[in-house]
Amino acid sequence: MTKQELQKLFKNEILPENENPYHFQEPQTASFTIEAYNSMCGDKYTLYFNTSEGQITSVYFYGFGCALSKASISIMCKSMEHLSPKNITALSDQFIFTMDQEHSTKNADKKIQMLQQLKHFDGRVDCIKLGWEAVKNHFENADL
Amino acid sequence: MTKQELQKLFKNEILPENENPYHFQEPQTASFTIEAYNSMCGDKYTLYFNTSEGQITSVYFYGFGCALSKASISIMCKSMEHLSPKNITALSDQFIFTMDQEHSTKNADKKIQMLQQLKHFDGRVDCIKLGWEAVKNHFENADL
Amino acid sequence: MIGIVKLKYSFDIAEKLVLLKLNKNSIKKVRSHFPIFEAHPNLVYLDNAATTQRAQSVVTAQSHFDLYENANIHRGIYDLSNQATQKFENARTEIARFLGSGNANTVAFTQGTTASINIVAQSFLAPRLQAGDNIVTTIMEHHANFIPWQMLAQKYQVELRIVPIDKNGDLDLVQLSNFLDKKTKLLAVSHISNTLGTIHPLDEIIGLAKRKDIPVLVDAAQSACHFEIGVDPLNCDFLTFSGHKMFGPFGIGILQVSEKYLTDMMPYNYGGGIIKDVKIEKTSFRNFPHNLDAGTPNVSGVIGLAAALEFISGIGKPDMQSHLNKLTLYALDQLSQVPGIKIIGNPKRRIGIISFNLKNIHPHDIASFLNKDGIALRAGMHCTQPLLNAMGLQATARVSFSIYNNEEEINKLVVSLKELMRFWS
Amino acid sequence: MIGIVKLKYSFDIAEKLVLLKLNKNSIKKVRSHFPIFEAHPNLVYLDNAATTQRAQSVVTAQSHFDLYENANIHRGIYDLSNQATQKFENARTEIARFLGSGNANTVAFTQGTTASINIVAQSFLAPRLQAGDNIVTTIMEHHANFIPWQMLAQKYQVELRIVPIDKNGDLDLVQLSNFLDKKTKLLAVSHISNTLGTIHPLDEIIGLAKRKDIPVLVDAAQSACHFEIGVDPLNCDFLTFSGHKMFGPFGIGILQVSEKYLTDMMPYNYGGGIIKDVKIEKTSFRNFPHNLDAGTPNVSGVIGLAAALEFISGIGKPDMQSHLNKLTLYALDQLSQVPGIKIIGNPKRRIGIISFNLKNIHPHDIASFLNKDGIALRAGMHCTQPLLNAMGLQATARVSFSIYNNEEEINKLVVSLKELMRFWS
Ligand SMILES: Cc1ncc(COP(=O)(O)O)c(C=O)c1O
Ligand SMILES: Cc1ncc(COP(=O)(O)O)c(C=O)c1O
Repeated sequence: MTKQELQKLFKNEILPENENPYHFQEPQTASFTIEAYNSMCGDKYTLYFNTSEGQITSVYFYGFGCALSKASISIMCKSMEHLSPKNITALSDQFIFTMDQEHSTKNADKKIQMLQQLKHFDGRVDCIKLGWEAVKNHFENADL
Repeated sequence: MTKQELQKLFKNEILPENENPYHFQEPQTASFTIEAYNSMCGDKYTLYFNTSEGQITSVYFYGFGCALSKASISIMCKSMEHLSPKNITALSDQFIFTMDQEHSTKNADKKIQMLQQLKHFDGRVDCIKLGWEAVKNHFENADL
Repeated sequence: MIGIVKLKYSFDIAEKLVLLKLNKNSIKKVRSHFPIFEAHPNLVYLDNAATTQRAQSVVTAQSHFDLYENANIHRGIYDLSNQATQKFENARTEIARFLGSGNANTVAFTQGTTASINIVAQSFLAPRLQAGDNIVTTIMEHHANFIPWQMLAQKYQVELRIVPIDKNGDLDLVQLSNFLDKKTKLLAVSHISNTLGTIHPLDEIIGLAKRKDIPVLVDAAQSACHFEIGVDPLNCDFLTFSGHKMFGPFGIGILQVSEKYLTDMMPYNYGGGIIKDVKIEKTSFRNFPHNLDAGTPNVSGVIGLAAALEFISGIGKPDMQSHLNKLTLYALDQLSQVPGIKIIGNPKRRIGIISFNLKNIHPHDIASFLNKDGIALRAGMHCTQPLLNAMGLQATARVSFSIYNNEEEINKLVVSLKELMRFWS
Repeated sequence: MIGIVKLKYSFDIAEKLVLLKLNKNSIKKVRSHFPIFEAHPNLVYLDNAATTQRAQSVVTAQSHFDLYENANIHRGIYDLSNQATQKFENARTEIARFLGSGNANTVAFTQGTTASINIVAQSFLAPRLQAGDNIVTTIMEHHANFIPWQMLAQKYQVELRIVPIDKNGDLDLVQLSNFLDKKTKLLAVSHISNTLGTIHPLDEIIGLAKRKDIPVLVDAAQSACHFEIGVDPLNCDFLTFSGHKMFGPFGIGILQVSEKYLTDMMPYNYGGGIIKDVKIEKTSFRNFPHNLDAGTPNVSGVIGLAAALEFISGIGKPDMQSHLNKLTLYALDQLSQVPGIKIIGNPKRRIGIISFNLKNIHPHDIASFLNKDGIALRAGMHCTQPLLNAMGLQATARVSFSIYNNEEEINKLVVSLKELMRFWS
């Protein structure tokens, strides 16, 4: 990525998301929470899931981290609402898989697509994956 | 040392001493014994000291090791007979010191002198010092 | 057919020229000894606290040995092995001298600072701990000088006493003094903080411990390069540092032990090279430092480290220190003009390392943007999570200098940071 | 003024040429890849079991990294650090592949075989030992694969069961089988004896242990270079070897752990890089292999090791093995014609290593005399004192071969030994 590309990416995609993150607050109640923590750098978020009749009704998040991790979690939260846990597992699996592999898989969501294109972002892929990995690990280990 | 020098050294000095070592046997009795052991290579000798009225009357040795360690101990045993413990300490101190330092000190005994000239013998200085160090350590730690 | 280009044996000559005397003005031209700047002419390398760059003479010394003089040591009788053994033991003597000591037997080779500290924890401290004892360290330590004590404390039911800092980033010496008592089995403290750059007043600190006859470990990872160190000059008992933070190789470091505690050091790893006698029932071991040499030693690394110390001595620590001092002051001054910057800590004495944050911009984002301008700095917790937690911080951006850095590079840093602030807001 | 000769950055080109493809006939020309033989044209290097020589491509890969690409890893965000991290992790993947595994997370970097074995002893075995358990090893092991178990046995009141050998130098497999029982917590065995060259029948041995679900450690220090190894191909649980015995650098080695026991591996050293979370009260750690990465890793060493494995793969282990086999047979045949020689052991299968004694001449004296003819061999106990004691020997002379040795060198060896016998008698 050139400096111009980096600036464009942040200007158009990351900073807007970062400044107006989706559901960035600590809700009063939650059906369950997930911790997303990167010990290497100190980024730390709590994800708040609300469920009703097996569906995720809303996802909130709150915490501290870089623009990338925040933007990525913001996009993730939005995309996960109204999904079943099974679909969430599939979505996070697919996201992580795409980030780790040479070959890409497409995603209908334009913003997720944008994140996935950053798979070669030097040293920052962990920032982008942070929230998704926490969700993936949670649902993998949960009884669905 | 060239190959010729090595051969000459062994032919004239080491092998004769090695084949006819001085007092190379296990005596029936001894006033005290000293172990000389090099764990790196397995050389192992027992030195047998007999004393009378504070003087060393005889030194015997027995064990297994290379031609150099054996020749060196043979020369040592002979040179230590009829000395006082104090003089033995001085002699072994001086020997080790000479082997370790750049500058030489002379010794009246021709054979000891010969050994001391081997201080740069590649990788074999420990063989030459083996018996002397054992004696040095023993007398240093003993109450004289 | 094998194609091969042979690097000529006349490498020798190159080596001699590379090692040409450094003199009083060396510091100005020192950059030319670091080929990485030739390969990356626009590189502004400000991550020296993580690792310095490698001097040409170090790499040459190592690769020359590897290519033309390589052999295992440990009493080989043939020439190559003998010469390698001599080089290895000469290096030990040289390193002792570098540490102001005439006793090479105080110097053990390890993998680095982390390994050295763990060895002290296991081979010295663990056997003497009893429930009710305490270990004193500080909140400002690198994880390498914190977790080993924490783990011992947990295992042996010993109290870990952690000296706090004031808001400037200076140690609370009153508290430190109060912590030291009859049950204190070790004081472990760094010389220079790798996050704030604080220079701890070791004289005073070590004096407090010595009055109570408490052994002191000094983590000199950040100071060995520019400060006069050693268990004798510092009057401490354990001194640790890493080659790779002083122009030397990765994978090699030093543990120096004071003569007082030499015989208290037990083996760490078990294997060849540390043995007096192996019987089926029982093994007996050699003395320190040889009882730490289990396994084939990193001969080439030791030779590289010796070359690094020679390089440092050639330039001279006083010159290096004053260069770093000048750079640090200049950087503090210039950085303070960046809008929205917060420089972390304001210790009484500091050198070479500055942590900062920019308003609303996470350190990782700073690092990504500065990388595009060729500026290498570090973002994160710098292996000092207790310190950051205590200061209410999650991460910082950190610049750290070495002798090849200059004011022009600091200017570039400031320009980049200002541009980033403009871009972000 | 500083004088300096710069090694040009076009080093790059040299590197590419050096790495030119090796092909089927490579073994014949392999010597040209080892510059030491150019520097010492008369050198007959027969101490390969102690350490092999370094391949040009290995030294080039390392020094290239040190000079032009050096950076610390651990999540640096700037380009140099990123590239170093990638090289480091790619090396892990390559090494896993070399070991027949697709799972890079089975591979930890250590200082060498000795360190790897000590890590298994402390980080895996110690926490599971209870009084009354036993550990099985053999009398033929290198001290590195003997003393760690002996020390554990003493500390935890556990029985150390030592498999004996027959007069040929083969393991007593009946005894081995009898030793393995429900209380056996580990079987530790080497692949090839570094003193006798015995190739142990690992298939059979590991089969015996696996039937009783006993974890097996294989010390592959002497086999990793020429044999197909890995926890998967061998069906063992711990596999250890050293870079320096396979054309790679000192100071780097491997511990591979089977997937079954990955989560049982505890940290060894404590420090940076292995941390999940550090609180004042408690620290939590990452998983294997990262929980062994305390401290700055030896990135350059890892890169050198990867280059060594690439070199080996380029030549091909089958060719290497058959070359060594031929040499070994030739040497056994030729040596037997030296008057007064006694070749130690006559195992069913052997390769690459021959110990012998000459009548009335101590091994050290042999080594001194052969050194004058340019022949480098080792004399002593080879860190296998239990084995030598069991065979009633104090020391042996040992020759050990690698791919660059040839029959002409063995002829020289025999001529020198015969001359020595004549001289001595
Ligand atoms: C069979 C065997 N095991 C272990 C070792 C120890 O290896 P290192 O010294 O590289 O740790 C060696 C080599 O000395 C060996 O030959
Ligand atoms: C103060 C301090 N202590 C210890 C260490 C650990 O050194 P290493 O990673 O070389 O073992 C470092 C560097 O990372 C450091 O800065």
